Amino acid sequence: MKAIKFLVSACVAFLLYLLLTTASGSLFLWSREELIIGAVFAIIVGMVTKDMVVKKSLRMLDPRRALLFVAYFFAVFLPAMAIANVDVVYRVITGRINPGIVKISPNLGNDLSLTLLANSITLTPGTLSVEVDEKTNDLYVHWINVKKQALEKMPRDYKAVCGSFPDWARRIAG
Amino acid sequence: MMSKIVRTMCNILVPLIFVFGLYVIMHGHITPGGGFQGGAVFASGVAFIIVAFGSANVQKRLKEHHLSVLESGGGLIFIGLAFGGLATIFFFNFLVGSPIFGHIPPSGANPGDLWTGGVIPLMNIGVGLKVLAGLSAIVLVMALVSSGIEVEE
Amino acid sequence: MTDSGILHVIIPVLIVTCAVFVARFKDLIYAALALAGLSLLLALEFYLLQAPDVAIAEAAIGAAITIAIFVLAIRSTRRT
Amino acid sequence: MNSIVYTFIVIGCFFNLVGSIGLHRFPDIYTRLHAATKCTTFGSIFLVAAVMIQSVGTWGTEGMSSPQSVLTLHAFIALVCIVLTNPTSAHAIARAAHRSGVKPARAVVDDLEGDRHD
Amino acid sequence: MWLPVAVFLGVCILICLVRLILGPKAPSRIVGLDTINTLVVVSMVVLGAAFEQVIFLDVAIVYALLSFVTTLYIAKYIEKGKF
Repeated sequence: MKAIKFLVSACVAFLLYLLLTTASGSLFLWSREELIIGAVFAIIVGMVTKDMVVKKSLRMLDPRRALLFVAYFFAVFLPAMAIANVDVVYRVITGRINPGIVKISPNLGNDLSLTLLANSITLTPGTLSVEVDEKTNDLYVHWINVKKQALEKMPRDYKAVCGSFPDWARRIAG
Repeated sequence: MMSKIVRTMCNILVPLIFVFGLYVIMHGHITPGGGFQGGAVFASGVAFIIVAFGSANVQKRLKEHHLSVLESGGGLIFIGLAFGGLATIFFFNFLVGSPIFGHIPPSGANPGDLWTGGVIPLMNIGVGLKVLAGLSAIVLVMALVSSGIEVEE
Repeated sequence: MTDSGILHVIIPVLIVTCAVFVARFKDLIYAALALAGLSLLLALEFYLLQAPDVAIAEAAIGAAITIAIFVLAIRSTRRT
Repeated sequence: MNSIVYTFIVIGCFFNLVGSIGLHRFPDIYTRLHAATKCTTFGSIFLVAAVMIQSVGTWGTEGMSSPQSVLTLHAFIALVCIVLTNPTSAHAIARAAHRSGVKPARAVVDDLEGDRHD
Repeated sequence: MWLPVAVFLGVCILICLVRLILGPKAPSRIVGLDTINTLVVVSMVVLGAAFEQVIFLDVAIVYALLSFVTTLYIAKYIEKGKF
C-alpha cells in the first residue's frame, strides 16, 4: 500500500510538472532534460506528499469518474453558476434579501465528496457553506432567500436548498 | 486545525504548490524566479500545511533538526560550488561545456534551454534549499510558540 | 495620456492609500490586513514595471510569509 | 473570433464590477461574501477565457510549440487555481466570522446558533 | 485592447479597497481583501496578454496560490483557533 501511495503521488507530481513545462522542446513537446528533472522532482514531491494525495482507497483513479466530473462541470455546474450570478445582480440592484442559516444532511460518506458539494454550493444560486459538522458531515448553509415551506420539518430537505448537487457529488466522489 | 473542507483542499493544492516552487527554483536562469523566490513559494506550502492541520500535527512528522540539516546542506552546496572553480578564479563557471548543464545558448531570442548556465542552476538549488528550510523553520517555530508548545533547542 | 500611463497613476495612488492606513489603524490585525493589500498592489506595480522577478519575490515573501509571521506574532500578544 | 473575445471581456468586466459594488450594497458579511465570491469568480472565468481564446487563435499561424500555447496553458492553470481557492476561502471566512460571534443581519432562521457545542 | 480592461479592473480594486478601509469589523475587511486578491490575479493575466510576455503568467499562478494562505491565516486568527 505504501509503494502504491508513493507511486500515485509521484505520477500526479510528474503530470503537474509536465503541464507547467509544455512546449519546452522543439521536436517533441518536452525536451529530454525536462523529463529527467521532472522525474527527480516527482520522486521528491511524491515522498513528501504521499500521505496527502492518497487517503484510503484508489477509487478516484477510475477514468469514468473524471468523465463524469467533466460532464457535471459543463452541463450542471456552469449553467447553475450563470443563474446564480444573474440572481446576485438582481439582489445587488434591488437590495431585496431574506437570509438565514439552515442545516442540511446530505449523507455523504467521505471528505472529497463533501468538499466538492461545499464548493459547488458556494458558487451556485443563493447559498454559501458556513460550517461543517466534523462527525455527522452535516452542512450549515447561509441561504440568501429562505423559502417558507423548507423550514417546516427539522432535517431540512436538501432538494429545496441545493437541488441535485448531493446526488452528483455522491456519484463522482462517493 | 481548520474545517474538513479546508483540509481536503490543502491535500489537493499542496502538491501543486510544491511542484510549482521546485519549477521556479529549477528554471531560475531562463524564466523569472530563482532560488530565493522558489524557496519562498515552497515555504508558503509548508505554512499552508501548518495553518490547515495545526502545528502540533506537523511537528510529529517534521522536526526542527530536519530543517536545520537541510538549511546547512544548502549553504554547503553554494560554498562548495563557489570553491569548485578556484583553479582559475573564485566563482568561475567551470561546468560550461561539460555534460551537466553545459549547453551554450544560441545568441538572440530563443524559448529557453534548460540545460544551460553551468553552475548557476546548481547554485539556485543550494539557495533554494537554504531559503525553504529557513523560512519553514521560522513559521513552524513561531506557530509552535504561539500555541504554547515546547520547542527543542 | 495612454492607458498604461493611467495604470501608473491608479496603482501608486492605491498603494499610498494602503500605506497611510497601515500607519493609522489602531488595531494590529487591521494594520496587517492593510499591509497584505499593500503588498498585493506593490506586486502588481512591479509587474507593470516589467520586473516579474521582483514581483514573484514580493508575492511569496510579502503576501504569504510576512503576513503569516505577523499574524502569529499578533496572536502571541495580549489584548488590554 | 474577435467578436467572441469582446463579448467575453464585456461580460467579465460587468460581473467584476457588480461584485465590487455588491460589497457596499449588502448589510452584513455573509451576504457580502455571496456577492464577492460568486461574481468575481464568474467574471474571472470569462476574462481568462477571453485571453485563452485570443491566444488559441494564433496557434494556427505560429505552431503548437510557440510561446502562445504556453500562454494558453498557464492562463488555464491560473484559472484552475482561482476556481479552486475562491470558494474555499469564502467558506473559511464565513466560518471564522460565525465563530467570532457575527450574527447574520435580518436573519429569519439560524440553525447553527443552537447547535454549537464548543 | 487589453490595457483598458486592466484600467477597469484597477477601478474595481479601488471600490473594494474602500470596503477594506471602512469595513466595521475584521471579517468585512477580509472580504474586501479576498476580492482584491482575485481581481489582482485576473489583472495580472490580462496584463500578461497585453505585454505579450508569456513568462509573466507565472507570477499570476504564484499569486493565486499564495494569497489563499494569507486569507486562511487571518481567518484562523479571527476564529481564535490554535495554530
